[in-house]
Amino acid sequence: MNKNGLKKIIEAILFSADSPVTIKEIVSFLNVEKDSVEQVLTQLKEEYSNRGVHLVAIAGGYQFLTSPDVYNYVASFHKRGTRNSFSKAALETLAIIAYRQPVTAQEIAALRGVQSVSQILRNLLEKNLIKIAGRKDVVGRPALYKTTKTFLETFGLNSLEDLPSLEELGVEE
Amino acid sequence: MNKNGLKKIIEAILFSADSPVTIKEIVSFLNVEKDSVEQVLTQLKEEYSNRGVHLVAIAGGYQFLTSPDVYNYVASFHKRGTRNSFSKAALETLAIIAYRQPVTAQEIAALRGVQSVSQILRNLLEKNLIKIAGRKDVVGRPALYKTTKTFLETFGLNSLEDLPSLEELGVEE
Amino acid sequence: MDNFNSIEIELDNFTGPLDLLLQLLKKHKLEISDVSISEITEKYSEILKKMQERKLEVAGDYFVMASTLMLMKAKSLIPREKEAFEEMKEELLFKLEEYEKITRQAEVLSVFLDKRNRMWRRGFKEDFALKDKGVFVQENGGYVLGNLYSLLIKRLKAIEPEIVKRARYTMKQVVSHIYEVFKDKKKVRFYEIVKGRDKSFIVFSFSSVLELIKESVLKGVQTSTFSEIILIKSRNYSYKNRDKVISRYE
Repeated sequence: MNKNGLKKIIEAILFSADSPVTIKEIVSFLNVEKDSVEQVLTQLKEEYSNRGVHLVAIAGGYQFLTSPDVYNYVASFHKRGTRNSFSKAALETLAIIAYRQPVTAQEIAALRGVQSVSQILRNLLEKNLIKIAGRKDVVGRPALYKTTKTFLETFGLNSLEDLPSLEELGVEE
Repeated sequence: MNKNGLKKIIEAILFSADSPVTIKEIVSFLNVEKDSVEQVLTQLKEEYSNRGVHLVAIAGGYQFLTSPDVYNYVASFHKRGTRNSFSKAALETLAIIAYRQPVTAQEIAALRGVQSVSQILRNLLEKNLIKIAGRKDVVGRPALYKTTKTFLETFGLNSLEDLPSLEELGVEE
Repeated sequence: MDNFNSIEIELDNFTGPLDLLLQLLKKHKLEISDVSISEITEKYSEILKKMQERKLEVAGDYFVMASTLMLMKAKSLIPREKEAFEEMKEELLFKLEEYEKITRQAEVLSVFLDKRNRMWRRGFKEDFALKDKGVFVQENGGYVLGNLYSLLIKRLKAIEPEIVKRARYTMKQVVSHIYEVFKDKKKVRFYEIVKGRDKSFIVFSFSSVLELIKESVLKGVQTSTFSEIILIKSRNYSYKNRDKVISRYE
């Protein structure tokens, strides 16, 4: 397979997928060198950088997404207004899980100064934004919560490392 | 709006639409000359002509589609995903087996409120997601079903203990 | 006392008592100290009152905080409780600081979300895979299953609590009932066996009948696929020997 052929295939795969595709998936599917896949991706990213559609690194993979600068037009063309939105309480809960994972429901409730967060957790679980990842080895073996890949996708993060630290936010730890 | 801006918008609209978009729709939405929309479409068609994705005139409109020469790759790439895709009936059946194992086909059918689950069970056995683990000591000695290691892997579970309890799910036992 | 109408604090927009307290402190540029604790307590309670007047559902959490503040206020007035007051203050400050960090982190998420929400993924997907679109199991497979299971249980509980718990009937009871029905009859409609019974009884009867047919105790006749099942005594039916058959059921 020549370089241009590879590029076409990868472009078409990424284009037709409805969620991010990882380098690993492409490598194992096409049985090619990781290097050449990475090169193609870099090239594609570059080629699309000034178009209405961008190639974005997200949730550990790559995905074509419309460029943010034409957002208003696209949104009003499709007559789709509000997208994913969260209550402040849900965002706080997600922030706690994202920054401190794995955490228990009790820890989240204590940090937020409320008695119970079970309703919010159920909601986030339903949306596949968080998952139960094991149990804490204490009495009652409470569930430990972590964020999911869907969380990364929803918030446009490539990995949890994209989240700025408190220090970067100008807050003393 | 300059030409490049217009091109970006049209490109993003076509990309994000789930069906072909007509020139008329674009013209009336953006309130621009038909000529300039046609020019942009011709240009986009040209720019994508040698890519993995083509701009195709279809059903009276325009739509981005993967290029026919990479179709086979794209199709087989996406077919891999179906391995982890289940019908709701299959998922319900798996849920019952996971939570109540070992269970008989009859018990599963009773819980699901259906007459028979044998077709689904055969399917799940084939996929190695469940196994027969002994027989119940009653008349007819019906098979007892349990989940397998493949089941745990497929559902991203470390052990059966990772399944959320009914309490966590907000149901009283 | 402040005129509450002028407060831009949204009464129904707190995520919890810490949020309310933090907004209050910021709004009035107050710090938690023995001098200001009385004022803080007053303002906090006043907002709670307003919330109740507006018939907003005020969770118990808010009252726990109110009583904490009142206790601190009381301690601040008694010289020998000074140390206890300081301890409580430290604890509350720590909680507030931690909470403030979380609000900053939540803001970060909100910024990321905003940017992501400005991008659209492709809406159209050529159907390369199955026609019948299945549920795709992602990382949350366990939860997907758990959720389905809990829905099943809820659904069943609504119509038939017994199946969920331990069934009210045993196969033995049901089979024995079937023997009784056939005692003086040769032919019985399935409906007669389950007449006036609940769903779990029907389920058990149906499977018992299938077993009995297999054992040639009964014969089943159906004129068409969904028509009524007519049951006829078969060669192995013997009312006298019924206990032997029944005992084989659980």
